[in-house]
Amino acid sequence: MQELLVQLAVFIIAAFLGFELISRVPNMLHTPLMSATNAIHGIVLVGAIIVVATANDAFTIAVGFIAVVLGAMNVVGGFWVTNRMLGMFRPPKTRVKKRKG
Amino acid sequence: MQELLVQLAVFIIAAFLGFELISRVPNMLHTPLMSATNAIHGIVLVGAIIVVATANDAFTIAVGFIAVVLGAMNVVGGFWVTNRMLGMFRPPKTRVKKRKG
Amino acid sequence: MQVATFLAYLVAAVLFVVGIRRLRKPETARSGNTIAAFGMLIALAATFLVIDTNATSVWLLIGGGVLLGGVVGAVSAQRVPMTGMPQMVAAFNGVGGGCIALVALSEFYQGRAETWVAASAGLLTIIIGSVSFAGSIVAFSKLQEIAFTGSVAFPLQQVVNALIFLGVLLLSANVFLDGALAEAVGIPFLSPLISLYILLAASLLLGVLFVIPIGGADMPIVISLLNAFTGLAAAASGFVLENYALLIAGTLVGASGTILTRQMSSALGRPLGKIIFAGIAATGGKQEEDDEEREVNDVSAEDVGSYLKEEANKIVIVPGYGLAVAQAQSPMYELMETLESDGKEVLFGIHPVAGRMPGHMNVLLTEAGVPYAKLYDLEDINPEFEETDAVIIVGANDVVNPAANDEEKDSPISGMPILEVENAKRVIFIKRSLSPGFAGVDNPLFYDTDKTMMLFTDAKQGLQEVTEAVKNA
Amino acid sequence: MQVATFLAYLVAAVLFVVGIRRLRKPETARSGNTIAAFGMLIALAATFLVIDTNATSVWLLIGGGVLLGGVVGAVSAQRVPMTGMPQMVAAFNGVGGGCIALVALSEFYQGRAETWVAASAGLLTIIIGSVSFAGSIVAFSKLQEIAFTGSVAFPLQQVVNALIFLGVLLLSANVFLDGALAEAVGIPFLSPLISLYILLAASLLLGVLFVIPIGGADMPIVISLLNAFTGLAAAASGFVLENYALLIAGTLVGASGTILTRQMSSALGRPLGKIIFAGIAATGGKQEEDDEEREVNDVSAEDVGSYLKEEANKIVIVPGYGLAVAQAQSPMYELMETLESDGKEVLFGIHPVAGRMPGHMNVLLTEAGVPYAKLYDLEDINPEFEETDAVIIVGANDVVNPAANDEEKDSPISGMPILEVENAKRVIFIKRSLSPGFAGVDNPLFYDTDKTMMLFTDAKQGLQEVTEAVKNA
Ligand SMILES: NC(=O)c1ccc[n+]([C@@H]2O[C@H](COP(=O)([O-])OP(=O)(O)OC[C@H]3O[C@@H](n4cnc5c(N)ncnc54)[C@H](OP(=O)(O)O)[C@@H]3O)[C@@H](O)[C@H]2O)c1
Ligand SMILES: NC(=O)c1ccc[n+]([C@@H]2O[C@H](COP(=O)([O-])OP(=O)(O)OC[C@H]3O[C@@H](n4cnc5c(N)ncnc54)[C@H](OP(=O)(O)O)[C@@H]3O)[C@@H](O)[C@H]2O)c1
Repeated sequence: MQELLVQLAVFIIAAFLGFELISRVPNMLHTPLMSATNAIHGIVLVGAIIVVATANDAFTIAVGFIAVVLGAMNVVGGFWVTNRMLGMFRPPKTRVKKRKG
Repeated sequence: MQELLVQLAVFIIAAFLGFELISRVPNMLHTPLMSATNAIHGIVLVGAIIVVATANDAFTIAVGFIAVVLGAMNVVGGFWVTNRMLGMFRPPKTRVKKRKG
Repeated sequence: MQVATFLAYLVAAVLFVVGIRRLRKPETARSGNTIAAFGMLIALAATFLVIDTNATSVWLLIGGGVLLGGVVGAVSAQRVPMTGMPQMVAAFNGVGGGCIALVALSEFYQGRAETWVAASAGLLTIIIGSVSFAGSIVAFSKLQEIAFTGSVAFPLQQVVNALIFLGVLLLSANVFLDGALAEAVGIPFLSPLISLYILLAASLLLGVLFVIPIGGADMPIVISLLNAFTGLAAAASGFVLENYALLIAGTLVGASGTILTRQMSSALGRPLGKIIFAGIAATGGKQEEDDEEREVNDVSAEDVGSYLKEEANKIVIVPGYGLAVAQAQSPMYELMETLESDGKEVLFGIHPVAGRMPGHMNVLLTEAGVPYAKLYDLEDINPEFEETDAVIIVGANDVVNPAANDEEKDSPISGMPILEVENAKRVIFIKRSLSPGFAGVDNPLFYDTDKTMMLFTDAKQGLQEVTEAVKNA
Repeated sequence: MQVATFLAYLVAAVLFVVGIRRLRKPETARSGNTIAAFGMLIALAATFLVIDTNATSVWLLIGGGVLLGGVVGAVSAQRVPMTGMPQMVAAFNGVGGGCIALVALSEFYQGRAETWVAASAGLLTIIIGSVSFAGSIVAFSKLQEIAFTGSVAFPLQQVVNALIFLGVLLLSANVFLDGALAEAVGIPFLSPLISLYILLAASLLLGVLFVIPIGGADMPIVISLLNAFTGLAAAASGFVLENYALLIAGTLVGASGTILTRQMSSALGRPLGKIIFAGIAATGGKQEEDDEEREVNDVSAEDVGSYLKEEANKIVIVPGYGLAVAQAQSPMYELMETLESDGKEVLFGIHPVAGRMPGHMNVLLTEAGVPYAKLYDLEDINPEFEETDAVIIVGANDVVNPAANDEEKDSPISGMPILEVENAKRVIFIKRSLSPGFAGVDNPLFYDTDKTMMLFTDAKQGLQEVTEAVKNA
């Protein structure tokens, strides 16, 4: 019970943190940001690996294996594609404010 | 051990949350904000109450009692004074942008 | 060992947070992504540490699976063209949702979801994960134009959705009550496990039905929402597996994804509720086409060149999706240089949703070498049009379409703020035909023969010709 | 019961977060404070639920203590004048630090700090709590001008501090090792408990020595820093007591307090490192006073009135601490009205640290009815001075003192951005004498007889007279 309560506490604080983290991101970063957070939830791969490692029957092994493949795609592809996108945003040489006067 | 690790996790996430929460507060709110967070750490009163409630000897009772008094001052005075300060910030009737053109 | 793993997970979570923080600014975004990826590596390494098995077969399976998925992911990510990014993200999100649904399924199969917490969190994981999987695949198909393009509607759609949702609830209750519900109503063959399979199928169907009525223009928002869903599913499975890495990372993605979705939908001027619950009420435009030929002011590159040279001083260039298709960013840069060497003032007006992904135009133009300082946002450029002599619109339509302001007609772009090019003295379109853009809404500006010049050609060729014409005029 | 308490603590933590969020905007700030206070109420109520005692004496003690402390806190909070707010906050912060140090002490006394985690967190709590307590009391005394005013320095200060800090470390180690350290070096009477008492005293001394060299102008920053310290101590005691309310709330305050401190110090233009490690190198100004009489342009209210009436069109009013002392906000409002009815343009230039607390001037002026739109920030007003005919400076000095820009002299206000009133055509001071302000730095503008008019009088009276003079001129 105590364990569950603590998990709940972690969940709530982390949710607030998530909300706060994304405050007013510039428009042009929406896609990379979506893509990067998408890669982060690829952490589910951890769960899939544990399933395979602790599986005792063929069905679970099969399901787990598919899950591992899918999870790995999510992680690797997600970070990779984000990196490619962000490579397009070359650092501006002189970041002068747009308005002249 | 597990308990401690989880506490550490909570501590770290909460610290990030705290950092994120105060991002670019307008100058004029610095004092009330300081005062309100000051009142919030008055939560130590909870600790002081538990000390008195579980004390077995005179010394602890005395120390705990002083702690309760100090903690209560922190909580009540803190929120009270913040409220008074913020009462001064009357909501602007028309919050037009300062610049005329 | 357990302690080391926990600490590693915590470090990973911190790196995720730091990474997301850095993703908020263009200057630091790329390093943010790298930091988050590094966190992931740590989390995975720590997981290998706790695997308590000596069976090589298990290691082979895991290693093989990771390798297979990783290679497929990396290759697709490397190959996809820039314009295909949104559907790529949709696909990766979908597989993540599928992964987490399968993990939860196997927990039930192995009888591990014993407590009520584990059971309810597990059911939630299966439902959300499947919806996210199926929805993402549909979104992918739409954007890739494989299937379901446009807004697919059928009669009684809402009723069907509601019924399926009810079914999902009942099946969940049955699983939760260990089959007691099915027995009570006299269908004992509906064992918990069979219920689970049906639940999975029903959730997938729900995901499909959720996304098909939504038009392609709203897909980026839907993908972002499904991304938040997958994060939430990961968090729920963190409860089941008592795994803090999943719990924290999933929650972060779920929460930040929710906010991001809201921000995106407000940037595109499309309230989330409208997107989800209405779809787009059958895209008009395309079909409505009144066959009557309407007159346009069809001009040559020379006409454009001499107008620019002789009568225009302040020129605004508005790029759109066609620029990306024609890969015409370098010719555009040259036109800018030529005009500037003639002493003209040249600005770029960048609409937030020009192109097919947020930031699309910024990416292309900075790639071509246009300085940041010349790229003006919607709010910054609109006041400038009043004093502009010529607006050159290259391969764009929706973002300058005044039909968005027409309150009487309900079109897919109604209410979207647009670049108000009609305030300029002259409007020059460079595109191949009169066909409308992504949203399929005809543009009344095409037919304003006094103000508008239409240069019908490919963007790259057109820009090159105009540059020549300016030089020679 | 335990579950209910935990959930209540969680709700309290959420309310704290929501409260702090709302404190970021003036419109919602007050409700944010109320929400946080409500959270505290819930946390306290939940604590009463877990108290496992029937002894009325315990209940009486707790109730009596809370009542006593609460009444003292409320009465002081209600009575303190607006100008005394900073020291009030310092006092409340101090008592909080003292409370938490005593709690940790009693944990040791009762032998509860058994594990190494509890012991180290407990020691940290005692040290930080005591430093915060003593430091806050010193800050209070400085601001209230009871003692330690100005920057108190003595020889070898840094060395003494370092030695005490070393002592604190050694004592902590001795407690941690259960007295083994003292035995090893042959002073066995230094039992863990006695070490603790000495530790407490040494930490208090450290707190005093930390704050006394710092000048009064930097006190708000120091108070904010000590506030963050107390939060951190609360978090540490959360580890000892395994109490998530203390842990979360303390961490939130510790972290947000740290950021707030940095923001305040950058707003005041004073790097944190400089404040802490240098104190202010003996405030010059006051002593340097060269007795030589320097000439000033001493004027009457009538002179000011006729200048304003006849030669000034654009007028900027700069209020300072003296306005608050004289309670002259209403006369100031009337002067504004009078000038505006004559067709003049009147603006207010508000320096971020004018007065004695952030937002001091905004509070006073909006109280008097001056519309928000007329209050200009530092950055917004500075470009306006070029075209300003007259700046009326009411009871301010530091915030308009060009000595801040003098790079050769190191004064307490060096580097602070100021209101550049010297760019205006005329500068009119309304103050009682030539005495400098808070920082004690003389103002060269006083002696610029061409540009400056000095109206030596109380702010309230002066403003009233000037208003009359404008009406009659
Ligand atoms: N940015 C995002 O995040 C995002 C994501 C998804 C959807 N969208 C949607 O995409 C649309 C973007 O608007 P937009 O104005 O940039 O584009 P658009 O309205 O889709 O118009 C693109 C135009 O480019 C022309 N074109 C295509 N290939 C060309 C070529 N090779 N040379 C010259 N012209 C060419 C087409 O006309 P011709 O065929 O006559 O040449 C078409 O009218 C909006 O509706 C937006 O909601 C945006
Ligand atoms: N805002 C904050 O958060 C804060 C907090 C702590 C410290 N501070 C410091 O406080 C200072 C604020 O600068 P400031 O320019 O507002 O004030 P100041 O530099 O302290 O000057 C106040 C002036 O008001 C005059 N005065 C006092 N009573 C008066 C009365 N009844 N009528 C007319 N004049 C009167 C005094 O001169 P006479 O005696 O000649 O009349 C004095 O020169 C800065 O140094 C700042 O760093 C600010």
